[in-house]
Amino acid sequence: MSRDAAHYSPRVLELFVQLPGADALAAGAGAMASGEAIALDRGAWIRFEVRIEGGRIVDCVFRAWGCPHTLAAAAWVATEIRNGGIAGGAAIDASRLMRELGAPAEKMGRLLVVEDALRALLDRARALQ
Amino acid sequence: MSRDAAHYSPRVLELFVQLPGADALAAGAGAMASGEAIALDRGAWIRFEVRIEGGRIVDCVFRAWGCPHTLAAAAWVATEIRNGGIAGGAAIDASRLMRELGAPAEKMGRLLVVEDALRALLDRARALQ
Amino acid sequence: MGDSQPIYLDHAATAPLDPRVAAIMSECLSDPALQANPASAHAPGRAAAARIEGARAQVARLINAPPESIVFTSGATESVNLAILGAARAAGAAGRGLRHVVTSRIEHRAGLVACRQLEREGFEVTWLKPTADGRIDAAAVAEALRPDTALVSLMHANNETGALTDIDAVAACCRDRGVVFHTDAAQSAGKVPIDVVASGVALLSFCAHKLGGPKGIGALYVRRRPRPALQALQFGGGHEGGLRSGTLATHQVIGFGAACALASGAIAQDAARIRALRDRLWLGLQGAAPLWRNGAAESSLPAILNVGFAGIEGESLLLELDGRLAVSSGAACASATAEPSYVLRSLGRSDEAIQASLRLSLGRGTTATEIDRAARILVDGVRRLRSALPAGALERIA
Amino acid sequence: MGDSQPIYLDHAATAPLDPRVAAIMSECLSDPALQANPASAHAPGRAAAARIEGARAQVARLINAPPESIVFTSGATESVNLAILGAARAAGAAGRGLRHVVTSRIEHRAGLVACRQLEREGFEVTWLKPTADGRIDAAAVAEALRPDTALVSLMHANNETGALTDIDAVAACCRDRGVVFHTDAAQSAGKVPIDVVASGVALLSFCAHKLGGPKGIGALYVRRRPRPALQALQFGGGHEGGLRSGTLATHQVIGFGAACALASGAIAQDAARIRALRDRLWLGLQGAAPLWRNGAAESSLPAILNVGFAGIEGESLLLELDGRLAVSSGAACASATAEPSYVLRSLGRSDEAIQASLRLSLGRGTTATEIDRAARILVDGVRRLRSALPAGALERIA
Ligand SMILES: Cc1ncc(COP(=O)(O)O)c(C=O)c1O
Ligand SMILES: Cc1ncc(COP(=O)(O)O)c(C=O)c1O
Repeated sequence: MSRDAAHYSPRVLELFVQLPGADALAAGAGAMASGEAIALDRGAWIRFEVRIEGGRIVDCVFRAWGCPHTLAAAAWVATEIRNGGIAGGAAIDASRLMRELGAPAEKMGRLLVVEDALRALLDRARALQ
Repeated sequence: MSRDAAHYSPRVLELFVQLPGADALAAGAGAMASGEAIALDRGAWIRFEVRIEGGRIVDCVFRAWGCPHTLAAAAWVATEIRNGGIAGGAAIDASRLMRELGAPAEKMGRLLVVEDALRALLDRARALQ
Repeated sequence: MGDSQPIYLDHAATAPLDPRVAAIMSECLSDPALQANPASAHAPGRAAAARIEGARAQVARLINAPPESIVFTSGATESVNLAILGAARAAGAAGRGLRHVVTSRIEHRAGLVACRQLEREGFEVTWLKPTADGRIDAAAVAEALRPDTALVSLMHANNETGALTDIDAVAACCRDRGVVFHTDAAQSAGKVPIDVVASGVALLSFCAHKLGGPKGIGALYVRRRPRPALQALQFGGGHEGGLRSGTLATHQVIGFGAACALASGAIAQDAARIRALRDRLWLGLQGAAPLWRNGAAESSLPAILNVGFAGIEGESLLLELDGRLAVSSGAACASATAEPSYVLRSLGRSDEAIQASLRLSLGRGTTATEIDRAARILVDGVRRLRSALPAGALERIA
Repeated sequence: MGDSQPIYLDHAATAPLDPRVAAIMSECLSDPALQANPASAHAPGRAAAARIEGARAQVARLINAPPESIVFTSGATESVNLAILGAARAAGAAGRGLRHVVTSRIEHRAGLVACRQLEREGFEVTWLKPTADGRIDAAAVAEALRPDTALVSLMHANNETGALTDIDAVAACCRDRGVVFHTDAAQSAGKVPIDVVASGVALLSFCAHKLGGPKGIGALYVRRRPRPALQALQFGGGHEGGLRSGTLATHQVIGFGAACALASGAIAQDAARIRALRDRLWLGLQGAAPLWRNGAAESSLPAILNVGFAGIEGESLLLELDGRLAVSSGAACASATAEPSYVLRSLGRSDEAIQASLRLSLGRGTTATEIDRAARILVDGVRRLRSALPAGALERIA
């Protein structure tokens, strides 16, 4: 377990400090969908929520318990979905998270939990489209 | 083996520095006697010489190879004999040397070699009296 | 990491060198009269040796031991190994058939891994479990003793929770049964009063760097009468009564002595002040409730507060604190490897609770201002991370 | 003992700390940014660890080793024990049945007594004899090797005579036979060039205080490929790749690194200067003839002159020199016990000749003025003691 700021990529550090989207969905119209994955033994618990209006995702937030890479991954995924919708989310998997965040190999397990939560979200969101 | 000046009594140090009587007998009349004891394995080799005039010891010198206590003991014995003659010498044994010099127990073996040389000297000197 | 030094609350890993000790050591390092080998018989060697014997007396005084009973080592790890491996191997080799050792599951790795090594060498080890508040019962020790018990080894103060063992009681029961008792006092020496004569321990390990002295020097107290048999770990010139060969490091020994002398005079006062600061810290941390304390509040070192924060992930908390607060996590207390703490595990904590825990350890230099700032940093950090938690996590991560 | 410092010609026992190293260490001791435990994961811990890794590279460079192959220890005694006990126990425990060790009769006590311990543990040890000039022949090593040989351990430079072993030749023959070769380079490191890669030794021990660094820190070089199996001497946090647990002493490691860096750049120059001074000393001592040299003049360290004076008793000579000249006698070279040197004995010297011998060892700080004064003091002292000799003693004590 490394806690050296120098061992985290600048992107992870920025996302960790700001945690963009670590929030509740703002009140609004339309439908809501969520996706959650819990793996305490692997050190990660992530929940995504989206609001869908007119078949399009108009907001995406997350909640997470996990290491800095996990939190940064969740924040990054939420931002991608906010900007790119379901298509944006569908283009993401754990390997891409590893690359985007410059995460070390031992973090793969946790980022797979993020991917699980993302997949669960996208399944529900697609069902609501 | 201690080489700490502080571990030698002031008397040993003084005798070691001056080595009084570490000399050849001055030329003169009368008879000469000597006593020698050699114990290389015990670390001591002592030779006493006296000049006897009119039945009395008029000079005593020594030669020695040994530790500071051995050299000091030889010097002290020679001085005692110079001053006290055979009677003076006869009053000396290794135990007395230990006391006079404040020698540690492990030096007893060497001081017994000094005593041996002294005994040999006194035997010869008595024979010449 | 900012430009200024973080607040240091990791004194149990190592205490900063006391500036007075640093000054004495620096002087010694550049003193032409103290450069010789203290084992040399010549005058400069004797000068160094004389200073070492002075320091030995200072070190001995800290635990009320006679100076001749102090063996200098390279640190607590070596002392603990010399005690455990040394006593067991001597007992095993003596043909007395004593091949049983009693220890606990919450020892520092030095003791723990030394005992594992004894298992590899054919010894049988009884691993005592701590009580829920992290202490080893003297009664449990008495029960574990067998006719073939060579050694009991228990730490005096636990390095993660601060929990104290009643070494007087253990020593008494070992003495009655003729068993050698070793205690690892690396954390307690200089922090709580220790009197080896009154308690009757056979072997006691400690080191300088936990009490304001230099790293890389420690001591093993070896009772004189009766004297426990010990096999050396390293052999050579026969220094330290044959128990620990190797040139003594004059400046290190002198620094250790100075640190012990300073500690000896200040234990009661330091302990009271530090305990008050720890209580203040605990109070300040209530702003980060729900939280819990690992280990007993009573009969523990005044300087250690091991605390867990519900809903917190350890690595994120440490990054949150990085550069502002230097503390140890529940996952790795200044060891070279990182795993969930086996100490907290044996107190019955879940792995989630362990990684949500921090060991905060105070020292002589810790100030009330630092404590208040540290509490604020911790409370703010915990709150920020909790603000991102999924519903239910606060309850489940605890 | 006078008020001024005696002339120090005992650098083989320990060299004075280089003032530049002392300054670096003092700075480190009082630097608030270097106080943490280098094993701690927090920022100040990492700062200390970074300095340690810098020093490791400096230490490695002295012997042309990769930094990862350096294990820090508390000194050469520990390094030698870790190498010898560690390699033999690992080979013995591995069930490979390798229970034979080759060493010599002129090893430093660290190696000698470690090998005696191996004998107690059931190993068979071949004790090679030196040639008359104090060297161990590589050919004799080759002859001693057996199919069950686990380890060859030979010192690089002898601490009493300075005689050098051809470690390249020994390493080559061990490599061919798949035997681990350890060399004790405590005396040679920083004095003569060493290249572990070129020579192919498996294990090499050295320490800081013989080359201008602090006492209480040493290193063991452990070849990476193939890596000799080693059992640790002390167990714990798993520092130094698991080979040597225990908190690293930052200031000690940094001092060691600085001393190695200084030595690395100065070996050739220092060696030439010191060899010239030693030759000047030998010349100056001719005034005390009859005298003899113990050990070879060639293939030996430039800094050591082991000389015997006919007809001299060692303790008296040392008292004669006390406070004016700091040297080691043939009877006890900075060991904690005093016996006639087994090294000189195994060169065939009589006990009388051994005790009449002195080891004069020069260092970086030695000046021509000191050498001339030392020669005068020795010649005068020898002459004074000889003036009291019985007839025939000059011939018999030699
Ligand atoms: C209880 C205990 N024992 C032993 C040690 C080992 O000390 P060192 O690393 O100085 O050898 C420590 C410190 O890490 C400790 O806390
Ligand atoms: C050849 C040799 N090996 C080992 C040692 C032991 O060194 P230390 O006493 O620093 O452990 C010495 C120095 O005394 C030595 O000269």
